[in-house]
Parts: sequence; C-alpha cells; structure tokens
Amino acid sequence: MDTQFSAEDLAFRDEVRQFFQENCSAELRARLASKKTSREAQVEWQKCLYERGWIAPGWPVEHGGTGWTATQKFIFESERTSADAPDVIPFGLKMVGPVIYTFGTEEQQAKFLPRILRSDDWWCQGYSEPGAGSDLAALKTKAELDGDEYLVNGAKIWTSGAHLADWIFCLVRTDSSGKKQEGISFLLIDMKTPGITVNPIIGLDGGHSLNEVQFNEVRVPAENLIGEQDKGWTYAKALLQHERTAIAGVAGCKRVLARVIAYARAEGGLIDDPAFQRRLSDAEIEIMALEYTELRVLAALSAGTAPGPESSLLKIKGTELQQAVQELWMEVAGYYQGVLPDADGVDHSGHEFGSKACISYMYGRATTVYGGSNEVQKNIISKAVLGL
Amino acid sequence: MDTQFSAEDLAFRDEVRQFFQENCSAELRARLASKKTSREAQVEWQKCLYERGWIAPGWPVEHGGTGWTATQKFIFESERTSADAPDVIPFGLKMVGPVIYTFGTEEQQAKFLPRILRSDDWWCQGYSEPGAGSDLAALKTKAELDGDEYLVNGAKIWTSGAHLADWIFCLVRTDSSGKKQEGISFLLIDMKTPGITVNPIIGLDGGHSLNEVQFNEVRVPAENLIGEQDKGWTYAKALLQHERTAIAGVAGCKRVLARVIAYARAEGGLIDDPAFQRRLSDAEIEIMALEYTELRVLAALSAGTAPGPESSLLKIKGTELQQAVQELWMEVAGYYQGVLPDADGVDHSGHEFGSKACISYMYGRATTVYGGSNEVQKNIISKAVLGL
Amino acid sequence: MNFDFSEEQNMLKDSVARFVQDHYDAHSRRELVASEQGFDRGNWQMFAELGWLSIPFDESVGGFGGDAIDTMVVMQELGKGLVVEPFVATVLLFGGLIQKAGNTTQQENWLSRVIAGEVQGAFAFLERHSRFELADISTAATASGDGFVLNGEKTVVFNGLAADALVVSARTAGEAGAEDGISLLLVDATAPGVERSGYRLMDGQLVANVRFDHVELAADALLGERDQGYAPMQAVVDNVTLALCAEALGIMEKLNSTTVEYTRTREQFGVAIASFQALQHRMVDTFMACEQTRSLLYRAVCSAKNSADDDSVESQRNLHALKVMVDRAGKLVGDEALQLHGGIGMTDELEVGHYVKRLMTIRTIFGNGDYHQAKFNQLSYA
Amino acid sequence: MNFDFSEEQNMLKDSVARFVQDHYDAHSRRELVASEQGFDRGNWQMFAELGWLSIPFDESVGGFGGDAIDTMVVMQELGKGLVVEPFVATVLLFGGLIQKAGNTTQQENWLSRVIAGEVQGAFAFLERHSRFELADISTAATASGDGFVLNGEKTVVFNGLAADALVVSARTAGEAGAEDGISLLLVDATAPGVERSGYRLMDGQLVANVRFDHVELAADALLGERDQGYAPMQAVVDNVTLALCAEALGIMEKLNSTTVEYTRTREQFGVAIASFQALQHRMVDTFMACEQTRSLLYRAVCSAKNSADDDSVESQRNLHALKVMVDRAGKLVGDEALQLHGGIGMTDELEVGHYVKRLMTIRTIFGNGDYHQAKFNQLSYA
Repeated sequence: MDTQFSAEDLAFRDEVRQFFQENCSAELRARLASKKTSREAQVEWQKCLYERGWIAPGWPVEHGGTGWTATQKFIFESERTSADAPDVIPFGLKMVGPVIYTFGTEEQQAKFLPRILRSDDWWCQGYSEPGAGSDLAALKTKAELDGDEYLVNGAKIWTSGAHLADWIFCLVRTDSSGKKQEGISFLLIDMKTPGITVNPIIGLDGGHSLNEVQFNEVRVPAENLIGEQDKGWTYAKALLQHERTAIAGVAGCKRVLARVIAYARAEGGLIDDPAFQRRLSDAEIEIMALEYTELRVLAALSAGTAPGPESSLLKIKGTELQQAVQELWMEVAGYYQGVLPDADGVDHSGHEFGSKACISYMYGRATTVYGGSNEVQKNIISKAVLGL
Repeated sequence: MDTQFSAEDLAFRDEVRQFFQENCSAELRARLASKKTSREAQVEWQKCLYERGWIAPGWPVEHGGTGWTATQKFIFESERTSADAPDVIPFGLKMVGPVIYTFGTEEQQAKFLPRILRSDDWWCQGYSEPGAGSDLAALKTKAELDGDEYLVNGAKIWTSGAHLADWIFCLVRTDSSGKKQEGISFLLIDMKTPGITVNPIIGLDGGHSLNEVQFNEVRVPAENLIGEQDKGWTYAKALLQHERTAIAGVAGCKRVLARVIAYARAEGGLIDDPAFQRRLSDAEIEIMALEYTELRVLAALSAGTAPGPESSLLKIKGTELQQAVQELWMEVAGYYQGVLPDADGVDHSGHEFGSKACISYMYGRATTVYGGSNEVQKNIISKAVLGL
Repeated sequence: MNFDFSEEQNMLKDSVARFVQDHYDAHSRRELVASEQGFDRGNWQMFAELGWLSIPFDESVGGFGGDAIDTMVVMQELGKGLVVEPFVATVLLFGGLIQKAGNTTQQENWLSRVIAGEVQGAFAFLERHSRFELADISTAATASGDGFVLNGEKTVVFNGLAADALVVSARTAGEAGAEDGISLLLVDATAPGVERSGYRLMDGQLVANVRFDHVELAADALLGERDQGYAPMQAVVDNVTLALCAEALGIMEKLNSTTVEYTRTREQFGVAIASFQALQHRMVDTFMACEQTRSLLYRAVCSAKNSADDDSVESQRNLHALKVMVDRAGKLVGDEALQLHGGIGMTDELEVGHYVKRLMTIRTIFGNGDYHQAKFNQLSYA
Repeated sequence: MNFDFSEEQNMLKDSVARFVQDHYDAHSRRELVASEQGFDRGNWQMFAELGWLSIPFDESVGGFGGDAIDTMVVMQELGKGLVVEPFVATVLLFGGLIQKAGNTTQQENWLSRVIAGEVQGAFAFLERHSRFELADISTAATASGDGFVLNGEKTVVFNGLAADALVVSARTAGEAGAEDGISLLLVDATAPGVERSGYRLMDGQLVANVRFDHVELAADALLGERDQGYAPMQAVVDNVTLALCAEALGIMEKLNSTTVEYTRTREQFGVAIASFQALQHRMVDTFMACEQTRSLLYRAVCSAKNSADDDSVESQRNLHALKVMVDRAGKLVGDEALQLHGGIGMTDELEVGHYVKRLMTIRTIFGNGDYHQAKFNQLSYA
C-alpha cells in the first residue's frame, strides 16, 4: 500500500498545473460564469483541452483517450478544480461517448466520436420519464420499427441542456411483452428531427437548465440504434455506474469548502466560532475520507475491475457532502443566503456571495435524486454488497 | 392555553416536596442503591407511599387512587425525581393492577388489588417469548383448559424480576386457529406453582435482572383468567400504550442530565468546553420539548382521551433521550467510563461515577428494544397517525 | 394546565385558514410574488377589515389586546398558506416597536393607521458586518439642534421598498458593539437623503438596502429614550422570533402533510412509494420533529405570556431552545420534503420548494440555530 | 498509488486470522477474561513464536522492522477476534517507548525480551485529573544523588497488574500542564514503594491504579533526555492511536457482518427481519461508515509511514480526522449492532455486546472524538 506520488507523478502535476494556469484565464472564467456567454466559453475551453489532447482522459487511447494511470487522472482532476477550471459537459464525453466506443458499430464510432471530442455536437440524455424516475426501467417512450426507421412517441423529463443540444441519446421501449428491463433499446436521435418539442422546466434555483422533451411521431433512422434491439438496458446500466462515480464530485466539493472557509476567515471572524469550526470539520473529515474512497475505486478500476456497487457508495456520500458544503455556504452567508440576482443573473444586493450560495444550494438539492436517487443506491448496496 | 401552576398546584407541590424530604432519607437511598438491601428498602419505601395514600396516583379513587389532576401527577413525578426518590416497581402497580381493576372480576379485584397496593405481592410480566419479541402476537406458550384448570406449557423471556416475583401475568395461547392476535388469553400465575423454572439472563451491564421463565405442565386455576378467554390481546394492548407512556421517563432523564452537568462542573472544567456544551444542549433542548409533549399527552388523558399513538412518540423520543444522556454520562467520565465494580457491586477503582455510567449505559441499551422496539413504534405511527 | 385554544383563538385561526383557502392558491401567490409590489394591497385591506392587523396592539389605541398565543395562532396559519403580505414587517416589527418604545403621541399617530392598513412600515436593523448582533451597528445619529442627523446604511430591510416609514437602529453614543448608546429613530422613507434599492429574497420577499445620507430628523423622531433603544428592540425581536417560529411550524405541518399525500399517489416499481418502510420511518421522523417543535413553541409562548411573573432566564432559555429546534427540525422537514418529492419537488412549479425557501429564511432571521444554541449554552452552563 | 497489501502483509493477516479462528472462540475468551490474569500466557508465547511481538521493532534489536501498515494489518485482525492479550500495552506502548526514547543499552536489555514474550510492560500516563492531556500530570520525580525519587499516582494503567516493568511519565521540571519538564522513567513494577490495585474495564481488560511512594530510581531509569519526554511520548501515542483505530475497524467489520447475518436468520412477523427496507438502509449506513473509516485509516497510515518526507501537519490532521471518524462510526455501528440484534444483543452471552464494549473503550483511549476534533480544528482553522 502506497499513496505517495512518484517523481513522474509530480512532474505530471507540474505540467498540468502550468497548463491550467496558462489556459484557464480569469477572463475565460468570467465568461463561463455569465449566463449570456457561458456556452460559447465552454466550447472554447473544451476545444482548448482537445488541442492539448486532454479532452477525454477516460477514453481508450485508440479512440482519443490519454492513457493516463489512475493516479494521473486523480491529479488532473485535483488540479482542474484547484484552478477553478470547468468540468467538461458530461453528456457527450462521459456518457454517450463511452457507450458508442464500447457498443457502437465502426460506422457509428466514425460518425459521432470525433465530433464529440471536438465539441462540435452537444448531447443530452433521454432516460427519465414523468412516470419513470428512480424506477427507470418502467419507461414507456415507444419506438416501433417501420421499414428502416423507428417511429418514436413519448416524453422524457429532467433533460439537462435539451434546449441547447444537437443530439439526444434515449432509452426507448421496443418490446413490452417481457420483464420491464427487457425490451428497452438505446437510440441516438437528432434533436432537429421533426416532431420533437422541448419545454423548459424552471428549477428551484430559478434557472432554466432542465426540460421536458416530447416525441410525437418522430422518425429515427434504424442505423442510429446502438447494439442490439431490446438490449439497451445492459448498455445503460454500465453507463449508470460510471455516471454515479462521476456525480460524487469529491474534488469540486473540496473546492467549495475551501471557498467557504476563505469567506468565513475574511468576514467577521466566524471562523473563530467553535460551533462553526465543528460544522466545517464534520464535513471536511468526511470529504478527506471520501477522497480516499474514490482513490480506492480508481485504483481498482485501473487494475481492470469495472466499477461495481462502490459507485453507489461514492454517489450517496458524494452528493450528501456536496449538499453539506452548500449548506455551510448558506450558513456563512447568514442573512445574505437568500438574496437573489435578477432574471439576467445580475446581483443588485451587493452580496453576490449570498446569491451564489442560494443558487448552488437550490440547484444542489437535485443531486441526491438524479442519477438514481440515493434511496435506490441504498437498495443496490443492500442487495449487491450486503446480500439482503 | 395555560401552563402556569395555580395557587393550589403550588401548595400541592410544597406538600409533596416536604413529604419526599422527610421520608426519602439519604440512608434509605443508600440501602436502595446496594444490591444486598435494595429489595427490602424498596418495599419499605412503597409501604411508606401506601401509608400516605400516594402509592397509585394513576388508579381510580374507588380502587385506591389519588384523584389527582394531570398537573398534580406531573408535579408529583417531578418532585419525586428531584428528590432522587425511587419509582415504584411497575409490574404490579402500573401494569397488572390497571388490567385487574378494568377487566377483572370483583373477586379478582378483592383478592389482588389490596396486596398490590400494600406491596405484599411482587409481580412480573410474561409477554415476550424467544420467538416473539417485537412481534408479540406470535407468542406460542400454550394454555389448555383441563376441567377447572389451565395446563400451561412454553417459555417466556426477558422477564424482569422473575427471580424475585410472587406472581406473573402472562399472555398465553388458548386458540391457534384464527389470526395470531386472536386466541390469546391473559392469565395470572402463582410463581410457586410446580413446573415453573426461572433461568437467569446476565445483561450487558453484568447484572442479573432478566430471566427466562419455563412452564412445564403448570396447572393454573381457571379463576385466574382475566376477562374472556381468547380476548387477552385487547387487554394487553391497552396496557402497552400505558407502558410506553411510562417508559418515556422524561423526569428521570432530566435528573440524569442534571447529575452529568454537576459532575462536568466539578471535574476539570469540561463544562467550559463549547463542544461539550453543545452536546449537553442538544439533549437538553429535546428534553425540554419532550416534557411538554408529555404534558400534552397528560392533558389529553385527563380530558378523558385514552393514550393513542402519541404514546409511541413518547416512547421513541423518551428512550432515545435516555440513551443520549447516558452517553453524555459516559463521555464526562472519560477514561473512567469503563471501570467496573466487582461482582458484589463494590467499586475498587476509586471512580464510582464512571462505573455507574457504564452500568447505566449498558442497561439503558435495552430501552429502545423493550416495550415494543422503536422500529415497531415507528410502524405504529406510520400506520395510525400518517395513514401510510 | 391546558393546551386548548380559546373560542376566540379558534375563530381567529379559522378566519386566517379560510382566507388562505379562498384567496391564496399557488397560482395567485406566484403572480403576487412576481409583481412589482411583491404583495397585494387588496389583501392587506382585507386583513385590516378582519381585524388581524390590530391583534398585538393595546385596546387603548384601538387594538385587539392580544397576547403571544393570539399572534402564534395567526402566524401558524399564515405559514401554512405561505402568505407574503408583510404582516411581520409592518405589524409585528414596525408596530411592535412603536407600541413598545413609543410615547402616547407616537402610538396614536401611527398605530391606528397600522391597524387600519393605511401605512406600511419596516425595521432597519441589519448592517453588512452585523451578522446576528443587533448591537453591532455603525449607522450613527448625531445631535443637531433639537434633532439628529442620520448617516449609514442598512441592508436586507424587510418590506423596505413598500414602507412609508422606517424604525432605524442607530448609534447615538457608546462604542461599536455596545448595547448602551443605541437609539431607535422613526424615519420617513421618502425623506431627503434616504435612498433605497430593492431586490428579492429566495422566499419571495422584496427587501431593500437603505442608505441614509445626512438625513435630518426632528426631536420627535426619537422612539423611547435616547441611548436606551437596545432593550425594547431586543424585546420586540424576541416576540417576533416567537411569531416566526409559529410560522415555521405552520410551514412544517404543511410540508409534512403534502409529502405524506404525495407519497401515497406517486408510484414507482409498481407501488405507491408510501409503501416503502424506509420512507415511512423517515416520515415518522419528520412527524416527530414537528410535534417536538410544537411542544417547545407552546412552552416558549406560555412562558413569554407569563414572563412578568415568571423566571425570565427560563423564558429566554425557552426562546433560544425553540429557535434551535426550528433550525434543526426545519432543516430535516425541508430536506425530506424535497427528497421524497423527487425531481418534481426540485421545480419552481411545485409549491414544496417555496415552502422550503421560506423555512430556510426563517431559520436565519434573528439568529440561526448555532447562534441561539450558543446563547442557550451561555445562560445554562456558564 | 496502490491499496494492496504486500505478500508478507497478507501472510501476517492470515496468520492472525488463523489464530483467532483456531484459538479464540467466544467460550475460551470468556474464560480468559474471567481469569485472574485476564489473558493467556500460552497465547502470548504463541504470539512470540509467530513473530508478532517483533513487528514494530528495528531489525538491529531482532525485530521485524515493520511499518505502520504492518501494525495496522495485525491490529485489524486482533480486533476482529476481540483478542485481549496485552499486545497494545506491552508491545506498542511499553516496547514502542523504549524503542523511541531508549538508548542502545535500554533497547538491548528490554526489547529482545519483549520480542521473546518474556516480559510484560505497561505505560503509566493517566492521572485522576488529566482527562486527555498527556502533559497534565503531577506525578513528580525529584533528583536524588545520580537518580530520582518518584511520588504520585497513576490510574487506569492498561496491563498494569501483569506488567513486570512500567514506563512512567513524571514531572522533573516545569509547571503543571507544561510539555517541557516531563521525563519518562523505567520502573520495576515490584520495586519498594510501588503499590498496585487492580480492577476491570468493561472491555474485559485488567487495569490498575499504581501509587509511587518514594520510589528510588537509579540514573539509568531515565528513558531518553531528561525533561524532554513529551515529544517521544506523543509520537508513540500517535502511533498507538493509529493502531487502535485499525483494531476498531476490525471490530466494526465484525459487528456489521454479524448483524447482517443475524437479520437474515431472525424472523419476526413471519419473515426474516433482513427483508425490512428500513433496516436494510440502516445496514447500508453502517457499511458506508465502515468503508469511510477504512479510507481514512489508509490515508492516515500512509501519511504516517511517509511523514519523514511529508507535510507533518497534514499527517497530524489525518490522525485527528481518523480518531473523530472512529468515534462517530464506532458509535453508529455499535448502536445499530445492538439495536438490530434486539433483546439477545443486550445479553452478556452474545459476543456482540463485548465487541461494542471494546469499541466504546477505544473511542475514548488517547482522546475521544470531541478532543481530536478540537485538535483538528486548531490545526485547520486557527
């Protein structure tokens, strides 16, 4: 057992750190933070990573990955959050990309992967439905083969970024005769196809990132089916475990905590209050532990083991801790925790730290629900790990 | 809404306070605390209460009760714990007594009630069985009518004080054909009857208060049946809700907390530690609330309402808080929390406060299990209050 | 000892509940909150006509002469309805301060108009650096002729935009942070030198930052004794804290019942999610948290009502304990309501999120749980 | 970066596990604990033969030369078996102090005998008023000729009755509470003036109060530098704290697996109680608490191992964090194990209670959760 960085690791860390310093400027970060310019800035940033060859550390080298060790991936992620650099939008690079290179045909790989790597296409995820939340397999959106096209009818919900997306990857029902996990297929759909309507959903944070997506007689070429028809659940499941590992967001959690501590130091001596110190360390100690839990999962992954039920542990603890530090943020902000910016995102209160606390807190409430609610994760651990 | 004591209430409080001062001497309390003399001292104390007419505040006046208001009962209980006076042993006075005066025949009332009031008979409770804990209705101890006697076979477990008792009140199965709550009868059994064996169970605290009681062809006169045969569950259920209300033990909880605070003041300034203060008030604030929750239940009771599912709330919160203050006791004791007295109860460590902490803590672990586990209480609230 | 409401209190409770039922559905509230005023003047007139605006005021000035229990009854129901009209700001804070500290002339001038619904008021106490310390202010009033000149800035002034007049806490003597040397001043919100900028809080309230730039005040602007404003201010803040806790209890009751109802209808895995034992036990926990809060509220309200002849340390301890409990229970109830509603609970469309936001706000006003627990500890273990 | 044990460590782990399996059933442990000695000298000889007693000692004195990870591996397995033999007191504390502070002669004199299992030792550090402060002692050693005279009383000395020799922390200079002025002294447990009275702890250990009444010590009783005993003492205590946390993890694993197993077999309401979702979710919580503890243990052990070339503040923070986690997780795991076992868990007969008692004891030794959290906060936010 050894967790010290080797000399090579340290050299890599310096290289990564320098890259972020040079490329993730304050100017870029300001544009990312503003509603009006964020999409353009995000694309610019992802293209910068692409140029450097670092856009897809998790992908196999032959498809455009980096070939990094687990330690290097950990270092990259730590340095990224330390530099306040944004994460990539996950739907293409972390979700559908891996499904396509694992289960897609050569034609599908050639068509989609380069555009994902170059951030030319913007993807969204069509899993949840109004009646199928944590019980994902109960989904009803129907796809019927009609010649060389699927005819899709139904609705997806909680679709992040659907209003900005070029493509959506969907789970659809192609057979209703068997068990509900059977008869599900994995389909790629061009968002410009006639019959698709995107309705915005305003979140608790007052912002628009979620949508309902309706499919009314939407025609999708059969060549957009991933793998075998009716086997989509298998592909989706593998992806879900990766997603859960990513949702944990330990590095980001550390970063928010550091910001909260800095503010508590600067504003009125709250940092000296023993009760507040205790709240801080209640969270920090769990985060320190979770950082190593994540490392243990990463180490197992790099030794070739697929992420198993531990991904559920990471998801539960990670989201609980994100919410815990968001709550600390609110607490530090005191009376200013509830001040809101106007509809354009401009703060008129003079307490921007507070308005950001509120938005982050409200937005963060969803993390314990999405990606399979934490209750469902507990059911998974109970069954798969404890054998109950 | 008003919770102030009236002038009459204040006069009553003074009267009660004086009684405890005059009758519950330090000498008596010392004998109560010692294993060897505790039973004799307990009887002496109960007879003293009996002489004063205060042995059974909960009973109807015609059977020997006090006719007190809910406020007076609350004052009596508060003063009792403030004076460190022991509670009465509940099995006769708080458990089987009410069943007998409510459901028993005049003959049974005449035979048993006066002896209970005078503490001439010592009772124990035969409910739980090895296979029927929280699922009490699954009990299997069998009683078959054979002429004018019941023939009893089976076993009871967790029977407090069975090794000291003169009588046991038992739930027994007289019919196995219907639902498991049906076919249960309530039977009074003389512990001297041939065929009864009492096996001690040593608790986590190292002490002997629990027992297993075996019944092997035990013959019980049919006149010892309470109410109707096969209807025992109804009588037991009414009793259980009273028991739960009593288990809450709010006044006792306050008393232990006061002791913990006094020790923390006296020993090395622990009282000044903000983290410890916070632990104290976490418990104290909940106890302050529970005191009023109890008052609300008492007020409803005195207005003629039978204790309903709120008794489950009192039981859950009360036992959780008892354990919380026992834990504080352990924490204050520090290294001395684990020191044990010898088999005769004599302390050789010089840290008696610690050894008492340990015994109290370990003994207290059972409160969240007995009287219907807290999990079962949550099921009851879920069903009866929330309608789930 | 009894925990029943009087007949009058029950009527008051029904009256507020009926108003909410008839006039306060989710849609109309949403429109109100989005409006420029942030509340409905018509509703306010209805409150006046129903007599609610008179509740805490003495009969001598035309009030109902109600006590802490009457206010509690109203606030709990307003909480259930998530009513945004500025009852707390205008009646309890502004009116409360004038009743507590004002002289007869000031009371007669202002309270009859508060009761009639003709005036909106606010209490400007908070400053950027104050956090929860009412005495930690640097807004200063210096003597000038018979009167004062006021300089400084207050922040997050509830109802600060709609207010016709403000009570302002200002330093007239003493060092920063000292309780001694604070005076309460009545300021016309449109007086020269008063500058207000408004913004919204997450609970839908419109609040304001208010700058005072050489605002000239006459001698009769002083509310109560000069330099001795801290005690009446603290007393009123304590009363309002109680009232806010009653509002919080109403919100928690509403959140719990809404959540229980939702779990009975929402199906997952082929059954209503209310059938999952893990969720049942968590809903029992929120139910118990609510009942414990009610008990402490009753305890604190009864001891406040009797505090003249009661132990005032005990009364303070009860209040601090209550605010701690509201903080903890409010967090638990709010979190569980959102979590058990799942995705739909995270949307602006459903009411549950709005209740949670108001509950979050109340948890913080006049000191969060940690603040009150430290005060409780100080009184109990020091 | 890897989290695998070496082949040697796996062999060590298997060796301890096998010993527990073959020699440490509930019945034999119960007899041991009730015996006058409180442990088995035969077992101790077996430990010596298996090489366990040599693990933390340098190869120069015949030790195995193991690091923090080796000790962790052994302690975790000893925890799973609830082994009462005084490995911590004699090997890690007594032996550890001599290795850390002793000169070559002292090391040669004592460590080879510790390794051979020929000597029992103890560390007498605690005094009635010390609570968790190692420097808060009043046992004093005054100069006398070349040596010292020792006076005072130590309490709760682990293995104090069986010990042949004691390391005693005593004040040789400085004020009460000062780190400077503490010396470590090697004292023959049977020397004139040493008086021991034994009693038991809830975890089955025999401990002693030890009085020193004008105990005369030669100059070579001094371990390390005079007045400078605090630093080596603290360093050894830190190492042993790590080891105890590893033991606690072993106990938690055992409690969790026993509880899961029990719920699978115990039937209530016609089904195994493992089928109740509320219980399942609670067992998931205890599982997660255990995994989080393992992660922090690995973190703390790795940073201790590398602390020479690492940030030592970070290493301290890791240790404090770990002890806090053991406190919290230990409480949760212990409580749930008892609760889910129900009545049978509350009896002396079942093992589960004994595991909980040992876990409770470890939570307190060398500072409870609050103590270590305050230290963590001091290092992190001061």
